[in-house]
Amino acid sequence: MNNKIPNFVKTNQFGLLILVIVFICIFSFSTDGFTSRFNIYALSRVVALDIMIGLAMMVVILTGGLNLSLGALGVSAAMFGGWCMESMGIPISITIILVLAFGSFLGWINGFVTVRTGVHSFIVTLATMSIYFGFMTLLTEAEAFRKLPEAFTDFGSLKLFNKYISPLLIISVLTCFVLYYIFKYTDIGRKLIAAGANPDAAELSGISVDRMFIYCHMLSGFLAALAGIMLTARIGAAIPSMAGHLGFDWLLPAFLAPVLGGTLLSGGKVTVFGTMLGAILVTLINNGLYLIDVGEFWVRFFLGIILLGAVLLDRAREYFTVKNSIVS
Amino acid sequence: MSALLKKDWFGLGLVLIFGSILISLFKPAFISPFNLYVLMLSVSLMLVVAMSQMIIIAIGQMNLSVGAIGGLVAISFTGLMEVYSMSILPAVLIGLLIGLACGFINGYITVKTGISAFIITLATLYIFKGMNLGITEAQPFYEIPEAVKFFGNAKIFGPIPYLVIIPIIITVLMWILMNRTSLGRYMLAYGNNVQSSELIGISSTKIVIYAHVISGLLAAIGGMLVVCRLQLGTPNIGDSWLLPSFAAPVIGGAILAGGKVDVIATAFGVILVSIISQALVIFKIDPFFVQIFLGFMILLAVFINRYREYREERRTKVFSDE
Amino acid sequence: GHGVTKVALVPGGPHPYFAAWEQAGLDAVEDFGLGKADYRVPAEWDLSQQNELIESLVGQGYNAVLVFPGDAVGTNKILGELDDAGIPTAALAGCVEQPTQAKFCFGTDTGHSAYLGTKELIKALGGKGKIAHFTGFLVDPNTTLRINAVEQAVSEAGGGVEIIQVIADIDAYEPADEKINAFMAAQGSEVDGIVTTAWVPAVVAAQALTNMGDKRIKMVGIDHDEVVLKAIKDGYVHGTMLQNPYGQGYIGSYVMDKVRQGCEFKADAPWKSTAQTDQFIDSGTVFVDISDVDTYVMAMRGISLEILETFDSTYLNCPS
Amino acid sequence: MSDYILELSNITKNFPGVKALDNANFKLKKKSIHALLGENGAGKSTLIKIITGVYNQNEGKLFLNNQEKSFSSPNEAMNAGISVVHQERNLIRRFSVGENLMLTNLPKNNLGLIDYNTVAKESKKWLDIMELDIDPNTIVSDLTVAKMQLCEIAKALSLESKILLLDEPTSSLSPQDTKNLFALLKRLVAEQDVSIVFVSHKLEEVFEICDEVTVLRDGKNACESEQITNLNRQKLVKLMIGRDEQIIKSKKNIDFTDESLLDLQSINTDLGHKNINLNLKKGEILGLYGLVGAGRTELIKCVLGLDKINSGQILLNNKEIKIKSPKDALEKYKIGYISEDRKKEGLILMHDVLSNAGITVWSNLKKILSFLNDSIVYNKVDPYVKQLEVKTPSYQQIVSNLSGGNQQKISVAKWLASGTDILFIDEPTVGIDIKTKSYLHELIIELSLKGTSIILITSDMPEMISLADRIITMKDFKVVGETINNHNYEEMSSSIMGNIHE
Ligand SMILES: Nc1ncnc2c1ncn2[C@@H]1O[C@H](COP(=O)(O)OP(=O)(O)OP(=O)(O)O)[C@@H](O)[C@H]1O
Ligand SMILES: Nc1ncnc2c1ncn2[C@@H]1O[C@H](COP(=O)(O)OP(=O)(O)OP(=O)(O)O)[C@@H](O)[C@H]1O
Ligand SMILES: [Mg+2]
Ligand SMILES: [Mg+2]
Repeated sequence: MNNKIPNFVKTNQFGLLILVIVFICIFSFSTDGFTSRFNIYALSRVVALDIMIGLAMMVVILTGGLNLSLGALGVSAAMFGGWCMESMGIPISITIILVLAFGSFLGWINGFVTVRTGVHSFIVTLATMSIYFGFMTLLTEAEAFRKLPEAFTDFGSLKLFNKYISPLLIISVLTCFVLYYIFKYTDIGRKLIAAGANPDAAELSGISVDRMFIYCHMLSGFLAALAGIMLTARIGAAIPSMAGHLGFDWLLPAFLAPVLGGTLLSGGKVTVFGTMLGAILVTLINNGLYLIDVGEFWVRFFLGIILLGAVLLDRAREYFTVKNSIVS
Repeated sequence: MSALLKKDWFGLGLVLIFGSILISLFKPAFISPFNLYVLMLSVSLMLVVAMSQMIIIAIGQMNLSVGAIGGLVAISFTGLMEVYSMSILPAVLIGLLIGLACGFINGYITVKTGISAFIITLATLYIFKGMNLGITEAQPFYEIPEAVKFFGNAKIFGPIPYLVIIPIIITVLMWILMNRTSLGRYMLAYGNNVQSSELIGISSTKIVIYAHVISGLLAAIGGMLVVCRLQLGTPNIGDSWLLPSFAAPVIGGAILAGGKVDVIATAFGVILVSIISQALVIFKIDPFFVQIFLGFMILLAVFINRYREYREERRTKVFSDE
Repeated sequence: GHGVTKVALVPGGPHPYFAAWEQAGLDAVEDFGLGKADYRVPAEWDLSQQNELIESLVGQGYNAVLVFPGDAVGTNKILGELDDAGIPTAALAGCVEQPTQAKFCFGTDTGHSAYLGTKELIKALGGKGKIAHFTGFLVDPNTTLRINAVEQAVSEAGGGVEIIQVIADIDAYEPADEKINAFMAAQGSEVDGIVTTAWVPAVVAAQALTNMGDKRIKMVGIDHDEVVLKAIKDGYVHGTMLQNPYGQGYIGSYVMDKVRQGCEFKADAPWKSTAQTDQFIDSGTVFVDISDVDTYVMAMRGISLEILETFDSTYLNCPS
Repeated sequence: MSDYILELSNITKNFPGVKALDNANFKLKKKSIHALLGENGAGKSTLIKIITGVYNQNEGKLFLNNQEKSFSSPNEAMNAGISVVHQERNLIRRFSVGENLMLTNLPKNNLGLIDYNTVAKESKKWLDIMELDIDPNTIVSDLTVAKMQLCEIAKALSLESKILLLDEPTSSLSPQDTKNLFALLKRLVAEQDVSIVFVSHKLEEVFEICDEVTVLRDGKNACESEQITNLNRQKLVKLMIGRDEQIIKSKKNIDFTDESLLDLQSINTDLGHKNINLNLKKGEILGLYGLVGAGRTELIKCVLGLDKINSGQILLNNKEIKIKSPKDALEKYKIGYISEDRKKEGLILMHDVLSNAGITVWSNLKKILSFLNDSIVYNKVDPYVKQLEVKTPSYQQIVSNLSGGNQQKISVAKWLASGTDILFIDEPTVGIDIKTKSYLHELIIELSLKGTSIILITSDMPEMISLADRIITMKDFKVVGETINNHNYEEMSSSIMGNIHE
């Protein structure tokens, strides 16, 4: 058998990594500001959030479903956190725990309704998106919480590593490692993947699929809430509109990262680091396009073209590696 | 009777009838001619959009770019008339051509690369919307010929607007396509099981491209109808299509994994969604409650239509295995 | 000693309202000798997109930023960071909430504008009638300000006026069309006046009244969309609350240059106060109706010139 | 000029990591029924797919009526007069039977629209020829597996092709259905000059209807167009597996007066089972025989908690138990189930061999903090995978790339690894080659000797009689008889069939 090509090279992650490096080179040479400290710091914050949002979507895509309520859920959790800190005076650490629990709870609702009613998660989360967001607006009357403890908001603008990197990025990368560990090296992670890949077979093999699906939704809620906290720290306030109307602004990065990262939309496959690289790639391109000055009105156009190019290249890479692994 | 019970649209039809009776008992204004006119208008527009998504759901894919195509065509259509003083007919034809081209691009790339349409249309969503913004720089076009305005505003007789003509024709044609032509049946077969239909000898290339082209054309028609209705071509047309375009077919019993859509039930789904959002206005729901109500109504609508399919739908995935 | 001023004028997202900023910036470069005054638009209406754009602009060497806050609270963080980096900023067209490191807010007091518009409507109705209020996204803090301002104007009318319905979250054309028409169908015969406090609802409501041919219902819109202006001329809309985007861009760029040259705001500058900030300069809000709809551009220019002429002496202490 | 209607020479086909066909030859004579045989993974289906244009060969030529051809799509092959029943089911489940039969050539009215009356009429014709009593308007998903398979054959016939390729067409048919089918095939050959390629693992069938035999082993020809008259069962088996067949019989002595291990008492279910009583002794192989559709699979699923039991009780070691789910069954009561539908319910096709074989043991193997890695799983499952001689390039191979037989071995291996006390085995050898079949039989017996109690569902009478200790017969969701097995085929089969037809 032919094993000249190392396994890592065959993966989607490798293709992404190459693309990321290529774009870093292009942008560093063709623009002034790209490698400036300010820009890299700014990038690190944006990437941090996009990774977290992407992961939150990824764990539901794992089940073959989608979580449209992601943004609404994240904002609701963030607003809950703002309320805890500002109105209730609850200390930061406890607030964070409460918010993560709250996010998991909203995720549990998504999962429970999906599993128990048999209605597809696409529709369930379409509805809960409206419901969560509606309740959030109703309860907060669209008022922001902006008198947050300074220790908390300062964390969002803290600069590490010679002022190049935001601590938020470290949280996201750590989360990636934890998730990678869970999916690769634990019983529960394997069961989540198996349940997502073929629910019937998994069920008959003694896995409680319903429970696994609910776990995935809870994990999604947890990660979305974490993203909500991170965004709150970054903008220094909990704001109802921080993910746009109905939390929609989060949906595109949420899809882009895992999808570029090679997560299978039909479920049963996760690529934690692929999602991370996907988020990095999108952020890089977006930032680079602004710097290159294609004219902001055309940014989306070029972003689309590059995305298309990236997935086509990846397909070409796959084709090439498969062809080379054929025995002759 | 039992044959009727099996139809996807039957349950929805009952819900619609009882719902409407209930609403008009509380608010007689609901069945006033003007309200019916308004209802028909909003149904007409969404109908075309829902059909545009439905045909892609039929083959087990998703088209995230329906709104972007609709928007691009809408501003091209008005732009041609305003900037190049083109007359209506050629502008319509070019609009359709753009829709066709966008759909072709989606379908061609999807089928030739084997990459999920979700991803391809996510990328083309950016491209089409980016072109839209690049061309308009976010400025609307206002110079709409009177004939177009008339079409968007006038009534044939009673409360029936001209604007329903095209959507009704499209719905009928779509019914025929999905139920009485080989092409439509092959699309459903393909949506049911890609591998089987390839083994049977159905050409994926043809099916996928046709479905996307039809979807593109319908999105284009939707975009131009919205222009008639709004009487201006703004770059935002299509921005709000995505969710309703899925909601209506799914409420109508479509299975997102593909192979099962019902044209009549989808139309009923559109009507139901329109009635719900109208009812929220008619009953003067506090704006702070509107979202919450909407969410629960969507869930309720799906439950009502879904309950009997509990087992089948339980674990169907959005995307079939690639 | 401060180098040339390069101003970036950044709206919240693509929107026709801001289009005048582009020319205003170019004219400011011409008239005041700035290095640059560029109109740079985020690809989407999204706070994060706007932040990303602004961050990349700093990378490109812009050293002053005029921004329509993507969020009245959320935008403060980045403005603070820019200020820390020695880049002066100001809120343009809409304000950020205090505390803020933005130098000032130059624009329209959104709440006040809604209040004035409602007053005009009530006047047109002769002090009594039923009115409806159409406005934008609920989660935009400005929306709450507008809702409250309309309520306040109504309560000051002394019982004769009643708000029968508020419709919100209609910042997109199609849902706006659907909901406003549904409203007309259900309450059209009951309602006497309509006040709109966001661009899209104003356009759609004006169009609906035009389509219906209804001149009984009095409507006061907002902003200068062609549809609204035409409806005023045709008599379907009573009037509109105009803002002054050109003046905002033109004068804003000028002031940023001054600030960069070391000018300080006077301690006793006659700031106005709004619900959001007490460092507010009104860029001018005027109500136009059929009588002055054709000449409002001149009127606006007059206001702008007046502000510009007295700006230095009123607000600034400049090193000589 | 030769009288071969179809000829393939020196065909080679590569898949990533696998050489499925290696210089294989195949010649089909006019008006003959030609058996294509070989172990699982020998390359039979691949050859069929090359003939029908699903795959393109890497090397080699294909001649149709002495003319070189190459089909780039199934359509082209179809138009050239080749019809096929693939090993996998290829009906559109949400369509009616009639529409499925006519799908490639739907009749139109003069407006160009599909005429469903003609669809029903035309398809009825082919259903009648197959002696199938099915309304053409029935939706396919409402059919039993056996009926689906028959419909698929009817569909192939409806093309009226001169070449008919049948890839394991009888795998889920009852003996009666198989007999009817064979009569029909013989008639087609005699009356309509059809030539047939027949793939099967059941050698009795091959001897019953085939004229010539080609055997593949590891993608190469083990024999080519041999006359059936020159062969006997032993020779054929030797060609296929390279050694003689071993006949296995259980020679245990079960004391049927012992206490039962598992006891179902007057079970009534949601699915329609009426008053089911059965008991399973320790170490026993209890056969559950019935014609397809008798409700055996469904009974087991109810026991596993997947469907509702309305009344009655389940006793394990004389204690009443309530099984809520397969997880419950596995973890609390050590009961496992090997599904009859390996693709849908048995395996996760997109995952690799290791995670499929290990899925049932993860819970047991996990360490602190639920830690688990590949090597822990590997150590546990490797002996079983080795024992079953699963043919796979590595543990990382994706299961869907294995041949059907090897897939089945994996779905057995995972339950062996889990070490359950009670195992429900549902149609374990459908589509399994002789060699593996005897391994599996050995294994089942060995398991029961080691104390595992087994309920064996099979529609294969010889298999039932060689393995079971006691045979319970079901019909229409009821138990209709119970016989202690004396391993005498004639006696047992007539007694069982007697129970069914009484
Ligand atoms: N699409 C594919 N990709 C990779 N390998 C494949 C593919 N299809 C078949 N193979 C491999 O090719 C070999 C031949 O498979 P094939 O399905 O032809 O066997 P078969 O003789 O039909 O077996 P069975 O009796 O189990 O059906 C096997 O090793 C199988 O794993
Ligand atoms: N004649 C029939 N017509 C329609 N459906 C039937 C018929 N007989 C059985 N069924 C249903 O078909 C489904 C499939 O039955 P299946 O063949 O799996 O039964 P089984 O006895 O478990 O099979 P097997 O004997 O192969 O294990 C069951 O849900 C059963 O209720
Ligand atoms: Mg095979
Ligand atoms: Mg069965």
